Amino acid sequence: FKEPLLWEKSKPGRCGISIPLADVEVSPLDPDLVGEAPELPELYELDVVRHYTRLSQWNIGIDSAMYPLGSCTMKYNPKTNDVQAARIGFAAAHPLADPDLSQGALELMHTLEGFLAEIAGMAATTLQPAAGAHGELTGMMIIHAYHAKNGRQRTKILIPDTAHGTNPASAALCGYSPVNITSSELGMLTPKAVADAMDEDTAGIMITNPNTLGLFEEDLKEICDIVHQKGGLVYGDGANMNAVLGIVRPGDLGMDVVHYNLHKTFSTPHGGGGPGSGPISVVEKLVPFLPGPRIVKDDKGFSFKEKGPDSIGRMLTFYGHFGILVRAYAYIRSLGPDGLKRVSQLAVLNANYIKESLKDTLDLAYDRPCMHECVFSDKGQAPHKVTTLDMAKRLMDYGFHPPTIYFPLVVHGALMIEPTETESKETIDGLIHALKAIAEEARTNPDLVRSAPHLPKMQRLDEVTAARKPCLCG
Amino acid sequence: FKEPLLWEKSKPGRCGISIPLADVEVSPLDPDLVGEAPELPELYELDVVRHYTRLSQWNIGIDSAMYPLGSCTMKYNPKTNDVQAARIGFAAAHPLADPDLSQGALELMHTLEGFLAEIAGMAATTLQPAAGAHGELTGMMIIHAYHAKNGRQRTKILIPDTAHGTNPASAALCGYSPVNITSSELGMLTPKAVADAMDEDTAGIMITNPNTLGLFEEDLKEICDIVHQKGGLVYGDGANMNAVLGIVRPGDLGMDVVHYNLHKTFSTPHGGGGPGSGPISVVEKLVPFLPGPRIVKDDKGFSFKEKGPDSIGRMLTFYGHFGILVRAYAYIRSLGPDGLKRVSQLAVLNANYIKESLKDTLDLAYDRPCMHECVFSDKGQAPHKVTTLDMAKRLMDYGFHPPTIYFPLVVHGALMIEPTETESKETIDGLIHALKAIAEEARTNPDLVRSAPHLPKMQRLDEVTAARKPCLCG
Amino acid sequence: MRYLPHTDQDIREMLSVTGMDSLEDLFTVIPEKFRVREPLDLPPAMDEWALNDHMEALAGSMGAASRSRVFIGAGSYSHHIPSALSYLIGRSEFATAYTPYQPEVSQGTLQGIYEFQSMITALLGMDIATASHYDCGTALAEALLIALRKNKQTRTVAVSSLVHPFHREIIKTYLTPAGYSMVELPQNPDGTTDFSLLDTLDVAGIAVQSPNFLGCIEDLARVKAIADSKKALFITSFTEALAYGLLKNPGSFGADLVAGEGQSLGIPQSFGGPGLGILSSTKNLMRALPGRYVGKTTDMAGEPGFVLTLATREQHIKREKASSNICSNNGLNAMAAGMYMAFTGRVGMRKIAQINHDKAVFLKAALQDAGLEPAFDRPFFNEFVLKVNDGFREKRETLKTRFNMVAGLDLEPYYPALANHYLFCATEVFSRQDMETLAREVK
Amino acid sequence: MRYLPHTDQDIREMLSVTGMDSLEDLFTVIPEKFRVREPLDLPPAMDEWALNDHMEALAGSMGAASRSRVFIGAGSYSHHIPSALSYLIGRSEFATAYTPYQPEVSQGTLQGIYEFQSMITALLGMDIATASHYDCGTALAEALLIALRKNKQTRTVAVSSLVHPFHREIIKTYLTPAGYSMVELPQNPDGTTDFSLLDTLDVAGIAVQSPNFLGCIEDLARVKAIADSKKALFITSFTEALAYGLLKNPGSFGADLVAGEGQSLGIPQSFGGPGLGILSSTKNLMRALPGRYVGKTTDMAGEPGFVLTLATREQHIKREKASSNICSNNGLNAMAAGMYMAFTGRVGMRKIAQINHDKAVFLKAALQDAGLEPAFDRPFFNEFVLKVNDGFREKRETLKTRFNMVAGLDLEPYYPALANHYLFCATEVFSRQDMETLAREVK
Repeated sequence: FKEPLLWEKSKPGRCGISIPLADVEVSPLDPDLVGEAPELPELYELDVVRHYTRLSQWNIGIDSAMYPLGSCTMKYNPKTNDVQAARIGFAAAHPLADPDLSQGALELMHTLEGFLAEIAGMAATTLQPAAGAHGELTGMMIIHAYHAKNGRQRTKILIPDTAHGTNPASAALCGYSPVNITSSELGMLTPKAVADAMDEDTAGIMITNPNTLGLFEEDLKEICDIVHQKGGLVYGDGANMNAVLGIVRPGDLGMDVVHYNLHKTFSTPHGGGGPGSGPISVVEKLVPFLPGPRIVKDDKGFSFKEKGPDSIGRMLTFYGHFGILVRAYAYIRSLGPDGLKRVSQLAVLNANYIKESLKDTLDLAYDRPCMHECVFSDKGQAPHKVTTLDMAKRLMDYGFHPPTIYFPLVVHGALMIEPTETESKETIDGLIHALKAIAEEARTNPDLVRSAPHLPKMQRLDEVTAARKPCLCG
Repeated sequence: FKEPLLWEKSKPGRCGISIPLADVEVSPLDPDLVGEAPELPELYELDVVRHYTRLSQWNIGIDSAMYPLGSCTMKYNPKTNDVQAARIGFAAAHPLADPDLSQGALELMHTLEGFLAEIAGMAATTLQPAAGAHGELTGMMIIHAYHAKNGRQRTKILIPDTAHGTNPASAALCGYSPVNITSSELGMLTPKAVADAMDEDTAGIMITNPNTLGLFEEDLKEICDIVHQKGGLVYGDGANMNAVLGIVRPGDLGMDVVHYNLHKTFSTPHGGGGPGSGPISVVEKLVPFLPGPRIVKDDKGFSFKEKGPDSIGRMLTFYGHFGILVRAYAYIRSLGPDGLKRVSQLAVLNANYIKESLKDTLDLAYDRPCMHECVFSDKGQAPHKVTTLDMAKRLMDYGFHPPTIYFPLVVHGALMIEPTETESKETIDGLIHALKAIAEEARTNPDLVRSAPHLPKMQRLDEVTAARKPCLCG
Repeated sequence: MRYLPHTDQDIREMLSVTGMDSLEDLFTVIPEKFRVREPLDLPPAMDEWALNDHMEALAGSMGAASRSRVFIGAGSYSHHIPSALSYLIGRSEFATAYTPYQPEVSQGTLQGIYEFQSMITALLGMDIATASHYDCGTALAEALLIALRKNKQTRTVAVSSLVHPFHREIIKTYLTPAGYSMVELPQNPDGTTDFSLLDTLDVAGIAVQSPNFLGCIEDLARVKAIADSKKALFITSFTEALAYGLLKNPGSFGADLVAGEGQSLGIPQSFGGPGLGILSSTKNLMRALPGRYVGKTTDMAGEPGFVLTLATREQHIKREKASSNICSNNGLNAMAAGMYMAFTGRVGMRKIAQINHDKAVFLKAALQDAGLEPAFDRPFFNEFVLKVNDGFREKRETLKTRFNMVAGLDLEPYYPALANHYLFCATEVFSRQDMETLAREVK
Repeated sequence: MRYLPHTDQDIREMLSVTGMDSLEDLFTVIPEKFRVREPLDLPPAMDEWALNDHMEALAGSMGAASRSRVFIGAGSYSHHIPSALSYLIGRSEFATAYTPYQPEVSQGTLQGIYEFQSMITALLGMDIATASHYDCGTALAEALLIALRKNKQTRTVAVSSLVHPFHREIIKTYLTPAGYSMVELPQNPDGTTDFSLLDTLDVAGIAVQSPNFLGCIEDLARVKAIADSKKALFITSFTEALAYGLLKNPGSFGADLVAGEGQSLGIPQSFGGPGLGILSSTKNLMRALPGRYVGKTTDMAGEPGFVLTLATREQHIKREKASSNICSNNGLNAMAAGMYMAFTGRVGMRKIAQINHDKAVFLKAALQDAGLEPAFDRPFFNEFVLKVNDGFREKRETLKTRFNMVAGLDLEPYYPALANHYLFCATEVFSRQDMETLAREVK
């Protein structure tokens, strides 16, 4: 059943919130300052409850079905994490309350900074960035500030063709021009390609590792050395850290900055597009450039220390997405070092199992041992005029959220599958079975696939008209 | 998508609960006493979360759609009530903890007893009964004990033909034989019918008011007087109290005992079949017979007092469904006396509006001003071989839960609609529209109605085979 | 009021359809003199925020508000509840649905309860289980009524005096108006039931609780033999469901009927209710059990599905000839218990049960080291009785005020012969440190 | 570990499909010498119950744990959140979904965000709004970057010094590496912005906050006139969204861009984050705004539905030419804010805003009666500055320890000229009695 828009249900005079007791006198403001009451819809409590209950029923979440979006790490979001973040002492805390009233939160964050630095193999962490892309921006600003401090700013940054789109966008915000580095026929960066491009006008390189093909950059250490020799820095996009927790540390490979997506690797919910959290860890020499404030501990306990002279400044109004940090902290405490390593082992096992099970059915972009995800293409279906988009939509009819499609750009018609460690063999076998069936349908009944999805409430939506004649509010 | 049974998803070795730290030595029990581990399914946390998330999606609740089940008072269950019951001080309380650790709960219950007595117009209340039918049983036991105490037990009880099935069942558990009283052509009890049946072997009468036809028993006071004159007592089934809060009080009409369904009138959730709560209020002369313990207040505070010599005994292990009582208390405090009266006014308005709007479409059993519900029949559809059941199932296709059907028994093919006060005019207009459309379909396309429902996941289920070859566990 | 949708205009329009002028007119069928003139004498409405403050004040005055350690079981047990369970059971599709009379839109509740029934039979080793009852006490009373209906040659049942005292009260209350009676079987010195009374007595059923109220595990094989010799139904009950994660189940002893309390299976203690009544039996009693069943069937397209079934036993069909008057039961708690058993599974249930036993053994030893005396020499699960010494009562008060700990339940009100005896309970929620503190302070 | 489904047998079977012998083999592509040999130096795993205890200990040490009254706003406000909202936003279909790239299975998120966008434009009197940003500070920085991109003749923007100090820090941080600069407009004695610097300065945009950091309502009509005269974009921001339940909205003053903080709209304070960045503008800036939009469209059957749209502005298409790098935003909080506005509606929003103002007026008067001096004579919404007297600091400490009350924010760290000035806030959550206590104790 269609759910009407809120204002289609509105009727003047209804109100769905409890109005608090007015126990003081009314003090009218100067009428010149006062506007009309905002034209919000008028509903009563059950209206609103039903509206959002019904809307929720049209969404797929991790709790509803497997959600193998490549590069998004849609793993199970443990309920206990939400319970921890909702504790009144945390949820009702004012960020500017006196430090003696804030010790628990400060201690938690200080400890979490240490955990993330340890996982990265780096010296220090800031929890301030609000999301992965915000972490990238913070990292690039630090690199920018580092070069500025060293007396000569640089103009370029190396970015592989397999990078997330956020990488060049973040670099551009710091005034850097991205230089595209083509990956090899094996799907990886080569030291040669980097050496050819790296010069002393280049601030550094942004590397996603494992990369967006799901492959581990085998020559990473050598590449880092090349960049360092020219005075550059290595930025690590940690979106894919779920593959290597306790297996390998970015710092040990020579990276200088790395960001985390807590809502990917550390199991906090994605919320239909956030809020996320994108802490970054840095090596020793970059610590002075971290944004302020920082959390310090002295004999009076924990407190915020304002930024030092070399700090890039402030990235967010208050110190990070605390509610998300609580969840990530709870997750790390729940798993411990052995559990985190197990997470990566099983995430990689699941991806390799899918890769091996489907490589005879779908065209595998790069047939190598993968990490946490694997990328197929629609090459085999193209003769039947069935595209990756068609297969993705058809997968909905089999009860799965589609994988990431048409990314990375280096694979034509990419179908990027990341199962994560929290999907069981049975569920994965179901996905494999569905994709095999769809490949068969593409051969025998391509119209069925092209007209998918058939089961969701909506058929395919017209995104072209939406963009051509935008209607952004009702 | 079908959701498999739990054990179809089971795999040996999985466990979905966190095992607490074993910080004491293992102490094996005598092996003769120890059995095999119970053969429960083995799942991990996400398995279980997905299983129940999916199951929930196949249910309709009040939050999903209008649920006009007659006699069930499916009103909105305010979320704040659940929050109150979940407060750790309440949810984690042990019922046998010392009274000094239990004052808040005792005070709440003592106050709620007073509220319910005031609403009933009676002297005292026990919160002990676990559900409406349990309240009935408690009430009938009190009547039984009263007659026993007065020296001569009686053998019969008068029960109108419009009564809930629980009434005769409750009476029978006390050894009383129900005597059926036929209601008049107006759908009500007549003083004459009661006077003819009432004698000194009759313990009393069980009256639902408003009755299950949704009609107020206009001669109730006279009927009570007749019963009292013969030494009988009047039991009031309060299932339909939602019609008369603050309008009329059972005690003022001469009733001696009345039970409440807190999960109907006082907005606590029905939970797919309970837990409910069925407090009873009684007039002064019946107070000594109330079950024990009772809550008393003295200078040391509130405490449980064990039962007195005339008490019928104990009805439930601990004192009532406390978690439900908290919700009902919160509801009464949220509405206050004016709000409760408004509830009944609007519940009755909604029912009358439906009755008037549909009486030209469906056959109205009794065309009189109704209280909180109204009863139609399938007389008009019978010529098309469309039954009440068919119409009920078809209503699912229009997005409504069906009304109560084939009850009360005095109306052939009854369709009993109780909108409650929390449904808006628009939603009710939607229901009216749907029933009119179905009546039209019954005329023009009866097969469509007979084969309904078409939209839910399941078609009509085979209840006959289920009962003939019961399969009660997998 | 935010729960009420009616605008003034709605009311006018709707009144006009009904042909009335005012809301008062709706009630003219009620004789004027009986209509309430003054507002009810209830406190005025509170907004949501004032209510929160008021309720937190009440809840905050409870001992449980401050993470207290109540070393008492006696029918209500403190166990961990997974946060995933609390979330799932709170989903409104479960909580705000009615009894699943319309199976096409209620498959969630129905499948969940069917699975609950199945897991209960697995836990207890029985053939069938109902969809739920109010609590163990009422389920046990129903079980005895079944025995009395089955064996009409006697109007008496035998119940162990070590069945929970409140359950025995309920049984008496239920039996009295129906004209039945109950004989209480006394206690052996070792804390188990003395069956010798039955040598000379005919009864329709024999009920014991195991572990019994004193925590002792009864010899169920013996009860079975006696019941068989009397042609009485063998009924057993329990208040601590986790015990059957470890102990041989009642089915393996040949029980005819099992009544139990399911609160330990993921349900908050909530000052005693709502709990979860479990009633389970052998197959041949299927049509004698009261209450609801969910059964498996198929729809018109042949797809498997679930329905309420065997309703012909119930009050809304059979009226006074019904096997019981039960209607609303504790369905949502049965769903929660099903979730709990699904989360724990075979392995988790066994492990948690073992930890309960281990903790209780540790606590008993620690308290004996502190000078309390053992009362009975019988195996127990997680509850046991100790005899206390002089000065214990004062120390118990100190523990309460200084450590938020409640040191056991005084048995004297329930068993006058057991003056100076306390019933203790330990579960997985108590840490070794908690128990050491308790023992240190009672020394 | 209960989150991990793999049994030993699963692992064996899956390894065999991949042709490997052990889990370690999966990582042989990583040069051995870089692989971590020792377990990470992290504390060992905790069970769920130990975690609960540990986290409650941390949370319990916070002032907020004990129903404290923090009379501070300054960008984070204590407001009531309906329990129905908390329930709805916790439904996993919302919380555990990803960005709605696949609209056919994401209509819930999409329609909810579309409604949020619509209600924000209604609240602010603007044409369009994005799906959300991180917080007000980052949204404001993005707004200034838009102005700089639009008006390329200058690389400078003007920002009022009464914009939240942390927001100004963010702006500086964002502008610096891009080679832009910001001029801070000083303060008038009455607590509003002094625009005289602009007489001689060309800027791409002018940003003021209203009510500003000192609580004073700015003269937005004046800002509009100045911005127009400079051909600069008129940008306004706010940290207290409820103010626009009462005040004339920015749209009515002709603002080009509005950046705001939506935390007051049903989002917990949560020690400062996640909040909700709001960015709203006139229609002509639609393609200049960064971040996501939800738009209305139809499906192949002609049914109306919703999709993410205008993505061609975004980083995953445009890469380095994107208007911003924003990807994940604060979607779930936008959904919560949409719910809050749906619950309050036109009437509720106005009433609650008025109550906020009334409480603040009451508190200010009470504190002035207690001897604190007014600092500025400008209208305010729910925040205001007072000059404190000697001994205030000690009384403030006493209030904290004895009454769990925090008496305002010391402004000196932010505005050295305002030593001995404190910023106070009152909202609907504080009772008259709370405020009377506060005033009594600072006297």
